[in-house]
Amino acid sequence: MTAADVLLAALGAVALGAGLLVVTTRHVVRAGLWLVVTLGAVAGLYLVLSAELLAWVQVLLYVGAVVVLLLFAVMLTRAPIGASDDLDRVRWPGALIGAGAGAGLVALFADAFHWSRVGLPAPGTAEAIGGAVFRTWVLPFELVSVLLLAALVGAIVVSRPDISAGPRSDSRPDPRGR
Amino acid sequence: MPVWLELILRVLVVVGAFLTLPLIVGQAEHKVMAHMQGRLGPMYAGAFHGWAQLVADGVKFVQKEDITPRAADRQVFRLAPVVALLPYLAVLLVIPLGPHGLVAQPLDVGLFFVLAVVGIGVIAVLMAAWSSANKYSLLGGLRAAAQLLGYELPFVLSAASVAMAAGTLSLSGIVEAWRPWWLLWQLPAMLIFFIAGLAEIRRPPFDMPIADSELVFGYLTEYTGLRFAFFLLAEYVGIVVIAALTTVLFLGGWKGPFDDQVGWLWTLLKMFAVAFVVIWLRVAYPRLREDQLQRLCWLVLVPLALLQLVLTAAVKVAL
Amino acid sequence: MELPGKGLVKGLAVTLGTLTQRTGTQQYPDVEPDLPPRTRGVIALIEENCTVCMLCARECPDWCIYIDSHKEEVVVPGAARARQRNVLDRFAIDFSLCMYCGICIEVCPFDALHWTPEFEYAEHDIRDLLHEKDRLEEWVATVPAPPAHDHRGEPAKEQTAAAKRSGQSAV
Amino acid sequence: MHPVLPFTIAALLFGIGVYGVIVRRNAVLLLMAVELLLNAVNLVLVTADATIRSAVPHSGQSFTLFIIVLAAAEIGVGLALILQLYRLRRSVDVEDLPLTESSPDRDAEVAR
Repeated sequence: MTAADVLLAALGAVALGAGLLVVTTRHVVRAGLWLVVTLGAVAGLYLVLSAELLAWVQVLLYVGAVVVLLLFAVMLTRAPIGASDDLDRVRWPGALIGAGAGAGLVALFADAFHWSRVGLPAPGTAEAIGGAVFRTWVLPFELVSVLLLAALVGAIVVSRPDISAGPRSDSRPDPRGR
Repeated sequence: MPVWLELILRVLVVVGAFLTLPLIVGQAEHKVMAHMQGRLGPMYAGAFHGWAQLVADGVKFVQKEDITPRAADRQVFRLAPVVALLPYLAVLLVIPLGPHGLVAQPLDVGLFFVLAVVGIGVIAVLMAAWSSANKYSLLGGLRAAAQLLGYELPFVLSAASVAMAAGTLSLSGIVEAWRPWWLLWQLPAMLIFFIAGLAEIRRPPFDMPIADSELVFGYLTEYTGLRFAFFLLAEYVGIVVIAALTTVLFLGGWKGPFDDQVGWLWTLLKMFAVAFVVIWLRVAYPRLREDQLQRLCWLVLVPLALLQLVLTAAVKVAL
Repeated sequence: MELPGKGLVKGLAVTLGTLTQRTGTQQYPDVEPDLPPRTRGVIALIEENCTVCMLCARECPDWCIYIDSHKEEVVVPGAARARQRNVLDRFAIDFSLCMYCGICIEVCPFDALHWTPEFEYAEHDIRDLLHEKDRLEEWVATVPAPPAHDHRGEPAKEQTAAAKRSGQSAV
Repeated sequence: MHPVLPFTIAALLFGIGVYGVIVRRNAVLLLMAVELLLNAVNLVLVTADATIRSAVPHSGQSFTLFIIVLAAAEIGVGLALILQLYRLRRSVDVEDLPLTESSPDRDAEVAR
């Protein structure tokens, strides 16, 4: 066990514990806050795996934007303080399938790597990642940007009733007379 | 000097700065604001022109009762002030004070780190807003979330412009690459960064989330005593951080005459000048309305930031 | 056409200008305030001048003056019958009710009531704001000489009268 | 470093995500579970990038970068849909979602 191993195990434990709480807690908003912990721990894992830039991208985009959006949505819909009972379906099929998927993958990885050791690469600089993204993977990069634009437009169209679908949503009277 | 001793020393210096700089800024705010409004401000605490006013305030906050509303989510409510404060402490770690590695923790992707960590603050706001079990808090929190998410964009874009100009993400590297004529070239980016930064730390005129004339005190309504003081401290550290970032990214950090010996002094001087402007704006301008606030962000700052990126790229290619 | 942002710059200029000017704040407890003439602080009573005519108590809009008195016979030697005289038993002004209108002072025919500029008589208990006549008499020492309406004009009537009485020429 | 450690963590995280996606009824919580799935995949990619020397360096990290961006896009559209759903039905319960085209009176029935 090296220092990196210990760090990985500790951060992994945090990520898994918090992740478990995300899917089991009965407090809606706390699920989002546990998600922050999970994502932060995963960012820490990236740091140990010498993907420094990715770790901060993870914090910037996931913690700073995605989770905030999720919390925002939770608060806009319904976010009672305290536990709610109607968050879950019957648990055992999900537990079965989830455990099966997890155990299967673990078995797969354990079989592939056993207890082998690998030296960590030198910390990846922003320059190296930039080179990879803009030389080797420039086409996917462009595609991703187009997709982002499409998502942006889509989100705006969906969330603005005044510009979304034509006459149907405008002319039809609201069933509750709002 | 052994490595660990040096590390401890650096962290201690940063913690010291973390505890004193906000106090200096806060006191400056008291006095500057008062004089700009034709008042004197605090005059008694500490005998000479009330220099110890914030210390006295701190003592007062410690003595106050720590109230948690009965309907509140206790754990989240109590955790929020800490979450609000810690990111700024982390940011102070990587801000270079002077040349030759006069920085607590040099980081290759320092700029990225700073932007990422500053973004965490909004979670603290949402935590405080939701867990207070108060409609004004929740409204303030929603406003804050909308504002912070929106202004993150011009904030990052304008920082990207200067990173592009310098060709590095390291904060020290940006200062090294900085030239006086960048003041003109990066002027729009500087203004955008500064304005978006103001909005990020929710300073007036962007204090819609805590607009006290309509939301009591927004997401801080239910906080008392030490926890409230933490939020206040976070606001002042926020001013320090935004001033320091503006200095480092756009005003040339430690660059100035004799910067080999007194580089750190230049950084501090420029920082306090920017902090003065932050206070000045608070006195001079009224609070923006919510729609004006969003309009300014999406219709003015974001397009301008994109144009600045194009300009930076064009000059970079031409050179 | 106006330059865009002119108003913003103007706002900054105003605040910066104020920053450079001296502030008008009075450091009150440390530095005595410079009160204007005819300041209305508290009301002083000269008991000898009071004839218990009750004009002040009746004119007071919020009934904050309390007067008790009794009649006394004064036997003047050589007179046909004894004269009657009002003797003041109690004269009190409740400053928690007083609204400092000054009507009592205006209506007093014998100049028994006077404004004084003393204002430091706040109390912890509202009941202590009821000043009895001995307290009201204490304020008499602080009554200033009335200034002339016009600072270059002739001195106030009261001053000339007082000077005449004491046999000096008016200031 | 033992590569099996991060791989195991990723696999377990994926399992947790699967459980969440299946069990959760609240649509926002469901999206959170999806984020867990994406993070598990990202972790696999980053670990692979650090442990397996490929011909093209840093491709795993590049992919992770793309996935993070995709996640942001997904969350943007997903939340817009959820908010629209909430506006229509006052509920974000995925159990209540009709899977077929509904007539207006059926809509009213659900809303009630």
